[in-house]
Amino acid sequence: MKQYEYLAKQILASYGIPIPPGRVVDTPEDAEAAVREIGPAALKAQVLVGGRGKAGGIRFAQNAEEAKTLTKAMMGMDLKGYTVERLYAEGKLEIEQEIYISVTTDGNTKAPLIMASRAGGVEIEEVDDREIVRRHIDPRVGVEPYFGRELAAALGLEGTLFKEFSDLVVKLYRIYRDKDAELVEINPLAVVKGHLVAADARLNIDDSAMYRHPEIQRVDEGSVLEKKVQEIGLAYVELDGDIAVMANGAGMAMATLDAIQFFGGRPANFLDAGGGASVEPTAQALGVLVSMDPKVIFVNIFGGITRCDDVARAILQVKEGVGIPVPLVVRLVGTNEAEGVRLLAERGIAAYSEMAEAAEQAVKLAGEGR
Amino acid sequence: MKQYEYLAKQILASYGIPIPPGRVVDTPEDAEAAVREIGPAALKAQVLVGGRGKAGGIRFAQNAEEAKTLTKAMMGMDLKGYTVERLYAEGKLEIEQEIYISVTTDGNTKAPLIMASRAGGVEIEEVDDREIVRRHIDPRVGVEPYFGRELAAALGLEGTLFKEFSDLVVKLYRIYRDKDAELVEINPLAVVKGHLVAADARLNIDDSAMYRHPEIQRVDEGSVLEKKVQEIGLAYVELDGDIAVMANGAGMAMATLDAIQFFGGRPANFLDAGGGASVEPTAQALGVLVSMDPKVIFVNIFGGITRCDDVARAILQVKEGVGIPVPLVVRLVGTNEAEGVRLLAERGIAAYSEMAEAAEQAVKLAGEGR
Amino acid sequence: MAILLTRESRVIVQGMTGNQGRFHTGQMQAYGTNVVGGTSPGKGGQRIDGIPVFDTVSAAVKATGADASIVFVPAPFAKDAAFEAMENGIKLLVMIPEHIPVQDAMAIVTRARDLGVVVIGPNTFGIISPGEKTKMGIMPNHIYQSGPIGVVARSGTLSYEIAFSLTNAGLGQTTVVGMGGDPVVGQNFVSVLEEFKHDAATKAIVMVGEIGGSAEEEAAEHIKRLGKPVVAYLAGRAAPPGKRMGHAGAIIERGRGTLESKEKALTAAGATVVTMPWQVAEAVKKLV
Amino acid sequence: MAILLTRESRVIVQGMTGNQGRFHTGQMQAYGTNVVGGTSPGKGGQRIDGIPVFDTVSAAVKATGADASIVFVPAPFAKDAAFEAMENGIKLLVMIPEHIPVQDAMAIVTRARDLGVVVIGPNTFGIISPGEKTKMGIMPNHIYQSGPIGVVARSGTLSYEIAFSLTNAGLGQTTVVGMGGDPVVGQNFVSVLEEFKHDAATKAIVMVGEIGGSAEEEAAEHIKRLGKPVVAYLAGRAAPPGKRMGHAGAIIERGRGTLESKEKALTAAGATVVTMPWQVAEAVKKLV
Repeated sequence: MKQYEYLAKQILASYGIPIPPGRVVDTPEDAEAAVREIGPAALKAQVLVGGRGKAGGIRFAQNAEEAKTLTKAMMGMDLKGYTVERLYAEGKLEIEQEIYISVTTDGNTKAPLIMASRAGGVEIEEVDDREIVRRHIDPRVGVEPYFGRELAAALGLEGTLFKEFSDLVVKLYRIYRDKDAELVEINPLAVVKGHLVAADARLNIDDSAMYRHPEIQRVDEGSVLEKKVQEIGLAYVELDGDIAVMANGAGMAMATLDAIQFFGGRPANFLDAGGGASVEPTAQALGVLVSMDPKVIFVNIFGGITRCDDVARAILQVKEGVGIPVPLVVRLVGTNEAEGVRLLAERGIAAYSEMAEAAEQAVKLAGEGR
Repeated sequence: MKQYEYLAKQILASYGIPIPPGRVVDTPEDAEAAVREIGPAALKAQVLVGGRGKAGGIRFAQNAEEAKTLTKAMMGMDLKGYTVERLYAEGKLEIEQEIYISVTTDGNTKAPLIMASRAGGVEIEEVDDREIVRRHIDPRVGVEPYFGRELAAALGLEGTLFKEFSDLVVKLYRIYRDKDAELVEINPLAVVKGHLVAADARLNIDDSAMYRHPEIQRVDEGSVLEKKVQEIGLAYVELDGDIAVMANGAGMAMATLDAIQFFGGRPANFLDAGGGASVEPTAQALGVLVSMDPKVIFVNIFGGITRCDDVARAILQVKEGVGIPVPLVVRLVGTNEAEGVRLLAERGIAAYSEMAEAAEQAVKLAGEGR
Repeated sequence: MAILLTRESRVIVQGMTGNQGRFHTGQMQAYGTNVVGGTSPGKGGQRIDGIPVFDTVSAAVKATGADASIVFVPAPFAKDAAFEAMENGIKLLVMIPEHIPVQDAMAIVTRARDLGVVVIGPNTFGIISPGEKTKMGIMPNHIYQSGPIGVVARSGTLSYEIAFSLTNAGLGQTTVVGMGGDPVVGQNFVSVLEEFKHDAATKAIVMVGEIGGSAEEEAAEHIKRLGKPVVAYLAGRAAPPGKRMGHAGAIIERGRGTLESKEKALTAAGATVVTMPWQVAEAVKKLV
Repeated sequence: MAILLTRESRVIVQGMTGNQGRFHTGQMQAYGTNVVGGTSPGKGGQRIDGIPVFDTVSAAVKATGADASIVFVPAPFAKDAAFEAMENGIKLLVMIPEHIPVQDAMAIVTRARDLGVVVIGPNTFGIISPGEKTKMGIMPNHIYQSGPIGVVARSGTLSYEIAFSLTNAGLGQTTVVGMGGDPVVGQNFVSVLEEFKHDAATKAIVMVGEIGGSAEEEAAEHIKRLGKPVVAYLAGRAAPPGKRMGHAGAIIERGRGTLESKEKALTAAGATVVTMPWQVAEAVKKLV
């Protein structure tokens, strides 16, 4: 779960990491008052996408009047598909230098990975590999202060910055650990009047660990539809095609998208119905697909824990409830396959057993393909 | 640093361990009000010694009137050398069973040690070894809930108690870790109406770790003199003899006591002047010895980091300041020995070089010995 | 022959009295797994389908000599269960639950490395050795068949799809391993390939990968020295960059993790890379 | 010959620019210790008495090939310093500071065990090998002399007393080890006796113990199979039970840890037990 910048910064500050003075604002009047208080400020759109600055999501107000005008313009604007609903007014910094630092989990080594660079301020993906210092953390040892000093030395920092950076590394890792973070990133970690300040911050919390962090604010992410499906507890991502897709298991769902593309079609979404979803959530998910108004709906199930008869029942429930006004292609094999196929056949739905054939048929019905 | 029972219980409670209702009282009127509120209560002297109950430090008040009377009697009483300054009025418990549990550090295995027994309620030293379950904790792993369940199973607990005890083990270890405890002990861990309650608790915090626990209350321990010397930063323990002793290093100080006893004398105290104490604290410590009004003062120094000339200077400072009105025996060898011996000789103090001779002389001057 | 899990493995089920645990204990027994016991705190002394239930793994191991365990407890209790198993001498640990916090998974996997425990998962369908008629997992029993192919996959249903297509093509399996879909899991392609390398019965290997991470690239390095033919199929061709696809954590980062880089590395290493799941069996047939 | 610390040891000093660090670096050099560098964060690049100072142990080890380190930093920073040394390949670590929290000491010692690092201390005077003319510690240089006696002690000044009495009696030392006075330290009598056992130059061993704990009792078990004569002196005869004597943590508990039980065990194991420190040298003389 991503956190808005201002929430991430509150957490950083609670660990003693310096942040610039700032306030959340959501009306032009708010912004006016805030800038009157903190002086010239950056107005930063609180949306969960990277590269806000380039997309026009960060503007500078020299005075309260300007803050009012700019806020009027920014509130409600579309930023890479996200609507701006609030801004963070933050005291303008005279930045002397920009550093990058982050802690994340490296699945390959199964250890936390800390990355730092003196080429901060841009997305780390755009930084030359040779300018990035990468260090794995032994989870049995964690980060003692010396680790921070080694990192500071590797970056070539000296004096006050050496000391402040070393301390910050310890705190950053503590946040990563304490808060079950997937990513905690400060970029840029700005040098202002010779001292470090977290000018921008990202904090993503491990969704699976949210249950043990009542202190962390739940942040809504994604489109209305995405939120709706996520509420059912299923993984869903919107894409830009016209064939709505449901499959069970993330790998299977990905392979289903691949198969549609393979035959020349364009998937409208990714929907993992889970390894063992029962009738009700499956029907709800299917209802979502119907509401997307696609050209075709393609259900691709290999029953393991998921039982084919349950899937069939979910399909029939939707068909006979809200109705399925577009062509439906069902591929159904595995556990309780016979029963599932029979249930569908009774209501006039023929199920495929081969994934390739089913995918090809879905693409054909969408009027696409080769 | 030992914590008073009521402080220990506050910490236990903050970790979710159930404690009986209770209040600190230091006047008869307080006690009266407390018992009016919580009903029949135990009035427990808040002193830092074990075996309070047998020594009369725990009394039961059936009603408010009785509480007043008892408190009047208990306040100011002497309990194994400690003056009772406050009581803890605690709701009386209908105890069905008494369990013992503690976490401490085992220096031999260099690991935390958890001990538990169903023969609780008495000092663990008095419990038969076969009735004690001992388990070491791997500090790399800590205490996961399963460890608590294994312990509960080893004690033969079942049902609700099995579950409550398992949970409590996890919390107790967390206190031990978080609070840098040397000892955290619940004895008895009472079963009341089928549930566990920490009826009495001991918590000793590692003195060396107090600097990182501003949240833990500093508790004064020991006699006035002991506190005074401890404030200088030296280790001091009062004994019941008449030869005041100062030595450098804990081992050396112990050996000095042994030597005095060997020749038939009785040491008045243990004072470790430290491995490298400078003039000022050494002089202060010596001043304390003078104020004890002993028969003889014996200073036994083997200079390592401690410099013999510093010790000599400290002796002369005290001699020429407050004065040393009792016979003084000095043994001085090691670093800067010549200079130290010379400084003393100039002012008429002859220093010994052999510990045995010096100890024998000290005993002789005290009019003791064989 | 098989890898990691054999007929000798003495299996306990942690969380056996729950719905999932109970159901899959039955399924495992039906398949032939030597399930010697189960655990469920506070329910020790019961029997389920003739299998004794214990309060603790310690008691279960003492009574049954178990050396393998499959965990069905809810995610918040999974770390506890894993440590209980490992600290009590379990050497093969299958972690079924999904939604285990990554920090917990990291702690489990780190400790496992120190103790020499093989962890399968978390968020896995498990491991099955059809030739030995034994499994620890939740995969459907009927889709596998004994034979010379080793299969290692990241995710569940996709591997069922492929295993079943192999079976239908007359290509049975030595062992099918599900590494698990979470960001941090006990195995990687390299560690499983190394096991298959030393299994005489395994003649060819099928790798089922995904976009994201760099496990496939690392596997490629290993394949060069493997000495056995490999067919690789990778899912996620149609996934747009930067989007997370379910719990697979399939996010493409920095060139590493793209399908192109993975396929290029695997092809260069001598593996046969196919584009769609239904092409796997045919490709394997050409190799054995 | 000597144990643990030899002329080959390449020593760095952590916290070299502080008062204590600077003073004892000079003392160690004067004695003959091969001090190859020091650390002091933020002061890298300086030289002290010709010895290069580095910001980190990592840099110091890279530049000097150091394999041993002596730590002089204040107690709150000692754990950090110890881990810095161990994680950077130091294999002999002498921890001088006192007042290190026990939990920190436990973390250090536990990690050391995993990494095969020998930790002396904390709260120790260090280790000195007179025959090799090298020391890591704060003991006075002039009281030792090369010879056939191994000495292992818990506390500092008392060991000086005894080492000096040995020297005065013409009994030189192979190595004198101070285990440290804290409740949790890296060594115990058993581990040091084992080292002396395998040192051909050591003909007899002096053990300087104290009341409290059960280290002496455990040592007694080991002495039975040691094959070398042992003289033991234990301090604390006059200490009343239940009182803590300084940081030695000398508290008598449950029969274990009393002087009587220790002396009984040691005598039964064949050690010569003496009552006063000035009796040690004479007892040793009878044995060699």
